[in-house]
Amino acid sequence: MTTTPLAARPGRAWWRVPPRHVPVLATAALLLVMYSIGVSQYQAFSNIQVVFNVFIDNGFLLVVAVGMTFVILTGGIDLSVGSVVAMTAMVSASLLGNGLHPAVVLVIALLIGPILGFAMGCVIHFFDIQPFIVTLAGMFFARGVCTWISTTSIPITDGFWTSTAQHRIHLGENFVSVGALIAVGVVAVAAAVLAYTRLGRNVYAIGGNQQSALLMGLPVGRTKIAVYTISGLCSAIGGILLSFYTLSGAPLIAVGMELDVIAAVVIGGTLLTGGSGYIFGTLLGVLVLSIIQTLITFDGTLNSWWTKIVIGGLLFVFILLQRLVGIRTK
Amino acid sequence: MSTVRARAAGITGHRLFWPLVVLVLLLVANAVYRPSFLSVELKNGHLYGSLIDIVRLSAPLILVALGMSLVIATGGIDLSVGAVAAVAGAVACLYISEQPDQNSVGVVLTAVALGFGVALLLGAWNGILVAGIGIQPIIATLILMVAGRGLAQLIAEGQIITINSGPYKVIGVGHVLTLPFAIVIALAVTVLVAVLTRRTALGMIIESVGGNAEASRLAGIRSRRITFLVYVVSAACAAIAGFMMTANVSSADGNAVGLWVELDAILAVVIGGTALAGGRFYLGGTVVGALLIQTLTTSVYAMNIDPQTSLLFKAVVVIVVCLIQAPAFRARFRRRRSVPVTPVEPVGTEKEQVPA
Amino acid sequence: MSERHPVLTMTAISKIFPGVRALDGVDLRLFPGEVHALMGENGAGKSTLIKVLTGVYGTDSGTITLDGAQVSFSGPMQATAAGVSTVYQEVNLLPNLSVAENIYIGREPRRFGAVNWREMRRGAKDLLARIDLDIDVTELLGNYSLAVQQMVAIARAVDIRARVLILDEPTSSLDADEVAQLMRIMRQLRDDGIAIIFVTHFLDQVYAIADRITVLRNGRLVGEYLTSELPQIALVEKMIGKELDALERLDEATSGGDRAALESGTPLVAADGLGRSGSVAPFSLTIHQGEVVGLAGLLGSGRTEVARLFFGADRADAGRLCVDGTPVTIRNPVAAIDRDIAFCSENRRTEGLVGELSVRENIILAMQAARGWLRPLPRRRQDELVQHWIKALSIRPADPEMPVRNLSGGNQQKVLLARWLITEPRLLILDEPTRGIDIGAKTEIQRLVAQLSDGGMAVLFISAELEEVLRLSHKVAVMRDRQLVTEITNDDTLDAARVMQVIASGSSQEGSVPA
Amino acid sequence: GGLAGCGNSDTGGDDKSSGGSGNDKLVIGFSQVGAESGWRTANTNSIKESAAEAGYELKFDDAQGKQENQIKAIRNFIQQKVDVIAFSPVVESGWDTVLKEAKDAKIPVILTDRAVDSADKSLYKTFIGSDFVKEGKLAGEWLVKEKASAAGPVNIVELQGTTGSAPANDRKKGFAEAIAANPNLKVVASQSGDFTRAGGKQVMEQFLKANPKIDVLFAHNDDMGLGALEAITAAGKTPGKDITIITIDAVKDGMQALADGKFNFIAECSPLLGPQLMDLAKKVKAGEEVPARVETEETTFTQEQAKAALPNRKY
Ligand SMILES: Nc1ncnc2c1ncn2[C@@H]1O[C@H](COP(=O)(O)OP(=O)(O)OP(=O)(O)O)[C@@H](O)[C@H]1O
Ligand SMILES: Nc1ncnc2c1ncn2[C@@H]1O[C@H](COP(=O)(O)OP(=O)(O)OP(=O)(O)O)[C@@H](O)[C@H]1O
Ligand SMILES: [Mg+2]
Ligand SMILES: [Mg+2]
Repeated sequence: MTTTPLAARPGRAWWRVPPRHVPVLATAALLLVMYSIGVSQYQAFSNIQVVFNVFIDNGFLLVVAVGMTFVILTGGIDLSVGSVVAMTAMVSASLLGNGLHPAVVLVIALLIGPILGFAMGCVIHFFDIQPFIVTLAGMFFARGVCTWISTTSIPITDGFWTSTAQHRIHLGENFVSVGALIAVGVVAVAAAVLAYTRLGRNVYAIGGNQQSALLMGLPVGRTKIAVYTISGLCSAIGGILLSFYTLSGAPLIAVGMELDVIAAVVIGGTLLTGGSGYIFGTLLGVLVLSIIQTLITFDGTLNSWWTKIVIGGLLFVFILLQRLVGIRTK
Repeated sequence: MSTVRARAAGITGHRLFWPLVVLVLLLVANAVYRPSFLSVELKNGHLYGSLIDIVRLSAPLILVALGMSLVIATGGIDLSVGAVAAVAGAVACLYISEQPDQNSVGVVLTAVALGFGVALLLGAWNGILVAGIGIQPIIATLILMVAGRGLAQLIAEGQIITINSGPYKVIGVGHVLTLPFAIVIALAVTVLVAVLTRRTALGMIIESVGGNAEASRLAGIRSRRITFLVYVVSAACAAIAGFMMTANVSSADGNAVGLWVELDAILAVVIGGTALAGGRFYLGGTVVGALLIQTLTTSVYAMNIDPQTSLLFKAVVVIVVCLIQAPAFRARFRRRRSVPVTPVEPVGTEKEQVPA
Repeated sequence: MSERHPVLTMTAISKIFPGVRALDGVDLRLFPGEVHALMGENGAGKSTLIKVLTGVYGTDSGTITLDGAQVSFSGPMQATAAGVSTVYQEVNLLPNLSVAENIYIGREPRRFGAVNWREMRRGAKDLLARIDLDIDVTELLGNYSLAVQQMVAIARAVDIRARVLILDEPTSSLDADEVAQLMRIMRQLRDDGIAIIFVTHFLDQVYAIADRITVLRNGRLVGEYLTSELPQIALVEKMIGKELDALERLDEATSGGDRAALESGTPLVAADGLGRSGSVAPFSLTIHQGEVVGLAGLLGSGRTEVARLFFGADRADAGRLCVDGTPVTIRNPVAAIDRDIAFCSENRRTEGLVGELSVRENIILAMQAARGWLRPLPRRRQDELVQHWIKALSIRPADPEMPVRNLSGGNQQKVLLARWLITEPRLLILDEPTRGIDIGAKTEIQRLVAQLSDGGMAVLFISAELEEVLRLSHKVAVMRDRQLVTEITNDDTLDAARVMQVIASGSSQEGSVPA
Repeated sequence: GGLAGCGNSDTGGDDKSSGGSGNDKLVIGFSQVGAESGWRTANTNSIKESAAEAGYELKFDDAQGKQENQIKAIRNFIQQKVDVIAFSPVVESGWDTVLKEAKDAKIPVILTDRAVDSADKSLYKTFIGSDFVKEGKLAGEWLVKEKASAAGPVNIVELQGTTGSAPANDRKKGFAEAIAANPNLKVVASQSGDFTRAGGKQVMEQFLKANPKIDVLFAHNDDMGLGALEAITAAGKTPGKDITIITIDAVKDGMQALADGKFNFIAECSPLLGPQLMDLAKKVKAGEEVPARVETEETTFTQEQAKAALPNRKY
């Protein structure tokens, strides 16, 4: 006897979009709306370069947000990212200042982030301590390393660094920076890893239900350690991009960045409890934050406090619409 | 003998044992560095000393963390507490600064009521976003975290409002019965929250919502209402903390009041043993966590640790606390203790086996 | 025969949880090509033994050998790799992933190193077709009913080509059809030489398939027996540790009462065209005071949905509900509880219990919610109530302060039941209340339902076990394709075959059943 | 749009201005560090008011203390083709890339408040503002003079600004350089009070307990000094007498304390850059030669001077 009732599932006939994609699509649509508002209000907004600038200016944020997406997808959180970014930039700047070869510096800089991430992942997994507290300690630690290296900002004058930083890749009249391209590359790689590798799928599995994932024989510990390592690596790349971007290492740079990053990930539709979300969403989240900021700069009439209030307000309007669209299609 | 052992196991197994050990160690380290650290004297009828400072300075953090405990227990998080504290403080100070007689108790009471009212509104706003519209708590409260700071600055137009009001100042630096008034307030609010949650069913209901919201709904709990409520309570606690912080220096600085207090508060809650995922919460643990954090800050000043390395010092202490607090960590450094076992009824000795 | 070597032996296994000795020197032997039933009351230690075997828990003492070599798995991952595939008691899958992924995660088909999604979907579809489950494999697993999830879990475990297959209560939420499918597959695997450990509380399933039985009681081994040599009665006695006599005399207790008396007067609750689009078609159903109404239907036929509409767990968008003859709007559970309606949901883990809270807190939760937070139930009263129900339902361990998540599955179910019983509702909706409960406790619960209905309580009873429904209810409503197709009065002539026929045909000529 | 409601009404006017230099109305893009202190707000207000008075259009951006935000803002100013870009750098280093873009777009850049460390001086036209090192130095020099006759060692405690921030670094440096002149002057404790009153008070409380004899307090800004006042009073000492207090900034509350005899000396750091900035912007735009460095007058105040200056103090 076959059970026909199971097949009968009304309400999905013409509307081919799977419900779980709706939040991301809604976010994309809203982003477009915001962009059009900008274009209609300010003429210069329609320059393609404005779009490119978004990537140039937020490349490091994007990369770090990608790493954070991995962590949040497992239901964890990584508060150390901002400090690790700063630490990477500081270490690079000070090593370059000491005359080390840029290639060596690059390797060292790209190693310390993942090592710290790996260590935090191990503590989280083996000692079963909440990620929040472990990564908060990591945040203090990395920031401490920054001020310990120097309390003043260290300029980078190395040839490789400056030429990479100032190299413009022209696309027609407009240009992007190397950093922006790297960021886009990281996004693409990360999206592929999440969608097409076992590691990526295990990340979702752990976020869905860690206990179940364990019982299903998935490598929970390894995956958990891996995501913090990945986040550390992304922060390190972000730190390098930031050092390209500012050509210096400053002890107080990227303070509070972790909140921006978490916000971007969550706005992009990833659930903070884990198990659901996409890299593409994170990209959108970063774009939303930066469009909000661009709108405010273009406006140029808001004073300091109104700036904050308006950022909050725009964020609210955005989240509200996103949520309403989500509910409607449910 | 065995009862002594059992009792010792009971004590070391207690959730608060290890954070308290670290707290004591920090105090001892301070005392070694400077023996007078532990001394408490009576000056002009006021208790005076570093220990008193620590408790007094942690009062605002305790308040904020209490509210945060409840929010976290429901599985949420409130990033806006710092901003709410700033707004409440700014409103109160603004009102006082505009009155001809700043020393009138009536004026101060009105000011506090105003600030408190505004904070409740902000809390309700958070509550509506989370419980009503269903926005993820971290984002919902992030909105107010950003905008609230702006609001606080807007109120003061970017300036620091300086007031000169005796009664208001009492909130921050006054004394009752030789004790700093701030400590008394923190104690009172702690007791109040404890009574409200533990003498009524509220605590269990909050834990139930945090533990499994859907199951709670099906058990007839109005989960949304509870969620809404905790955000309002959190804002209320933040407001009192805001009054304390502004009264402490008789001025409201929209920028500095409660800056990063949300992180400290969350840290205090987590050190206290409450899980960020929601569920069981421990108010006592939260208070210990807050004291620990303030002790850490004060130690940096008292032991004159170079500001350049003070963050590293903090990182080390936080790591130590969380490591030794983790049962899994201690388990690796300890022989397995025999566990008291409830006797099971004996099963008949028949043990049969059949051939393969 | 003695040249056969066990594929798996567990010797003198002990496991101690804080305060509970869950296993005490238990032995288990498993031979290739046999189905080995692991039996015992709720909390006897069956699931724990399985988890010790697969490395979820470490042992306190004892050895495990697999194929003659001593092993000690650090976790399910190693166990799976060594050829031990397990379906744990509570459905342990990932609601946030698609059905196909749930089946293949951890061993996804790959192409050029990348997960091959198309292949995965195709494989999943084929696999599910083998157990007659025709569902959209790209849909999130969480959108399916518990029973479907259980089937998916089985499909996953079965597809992992293992030497040892462990099924911990796989049938507790399945209908007769699905059980039959499962049996068929188990036989097939057994014939392929796979060793199967099978845990269930259904004795007839044990006798239908098991070759050998190991009985546990209170964490200790009672013995190992050949099924053919152990009569049912003896098995039950070994499980509960005492002579049984009361168990079989249940039927007298039920279906008593006078139908005419029941149906006179206004119904306690009446659904009038109640429905929810995309969930259940509008239906009408009346339940009188003291009446037990059974809901019968296949897996996914919409029984749970009907129950949820009565309780306001989902909001109805058509029709109305009358309580005591007056129309009421029940938008949420609070409103339903106000009308003295109680709902014991089928998925105790996600919709029932709050794992972190204690047994006591879980039991008083609904009652406390109804009183409001300001009026806490006095502690003395709590303890009284909780003690009473722990005893009445023999919840073990009888420690009211134990976090409920540490209880065995069956005992958790009893806690959930106790929660609603103490609210003394007028209408009690029971969705699979006996899921995973041992026979002793099951008869106890059935007796209780009969008793309550005699005392005037109305009960809406949903169970995958048709016999149970028939035994208890005065009236059976049959669901099919998310529609309520007919109601049949349960008199002495009604039997399971008859109801199955109605379910299958979907026609309601059975209206002519002698009334 | 969401912005229209909150800003002012002439957002539509952007379109005119984006045509660039053809228009007669000068457009200045200004990126401010933030609004982290009363001093900063006074600075912002001065610039806004002067722009309004001069009839220039000001595109104001608040970077909220982040260098990243400032770089973004400058990029957006370039896109909008403003006539002049001005900004108060959050930190010294790291501006070359974006300033090069501005240069390529032929938009002159003016630094306000503090300098950048670019090797390429052609990246900006001029610098206008205060010199944090000099402020520290002024404070230190006054102290050296004041305590010249001191026989024994003079114990100084220092309240630093936010660790790693430019003013904190520079004021510490300037002060240290100045007091090196007198070996009797010794900094016995130095901690960060984060530029806030609460921070200043909290740190001072511990200083007072840890050091039995404190002769001088040097605070990197008025606010920390004001916070420390309360701690000193609470400890039963008289500020200004038992402990000599030196601060920097000279905001109104600080001047009041100075006039009341609670502070002893303030080195001013004037926030009123607006008029000078507008003047420079106009010159730069017209292609006139401007000095590479325009320093605002750094005054200092003693108690008497404060009494005289206080009545017409606006911020
Ligand atoms: N994690 C745990 N912590 C403490 N006690 C536990 C834990 N898991 C199980 N127990 C206890 O161990 C005993 C055996 O439980 P187990 O789950 O093995 O029973 P079971 O035989 O599977 O019962 P059921 O038929 O109800 O599923 C029970 O008394 C249970 O309360
Ligand atoms: N074919 C299907 N596709 C998607 N979801 C389904 C399907 N069938 C059932 N479900 C989901 O499963 C849940 C329970 O279904 P339903 O009420 O039909 O179960 P039931 O009749 O109680 O049967 P049982 O409990 O025996 O599985 C519902 O939330 C429903 O949305
Ligand atoms: Mg079990
Ligand atoms: Mg069901």
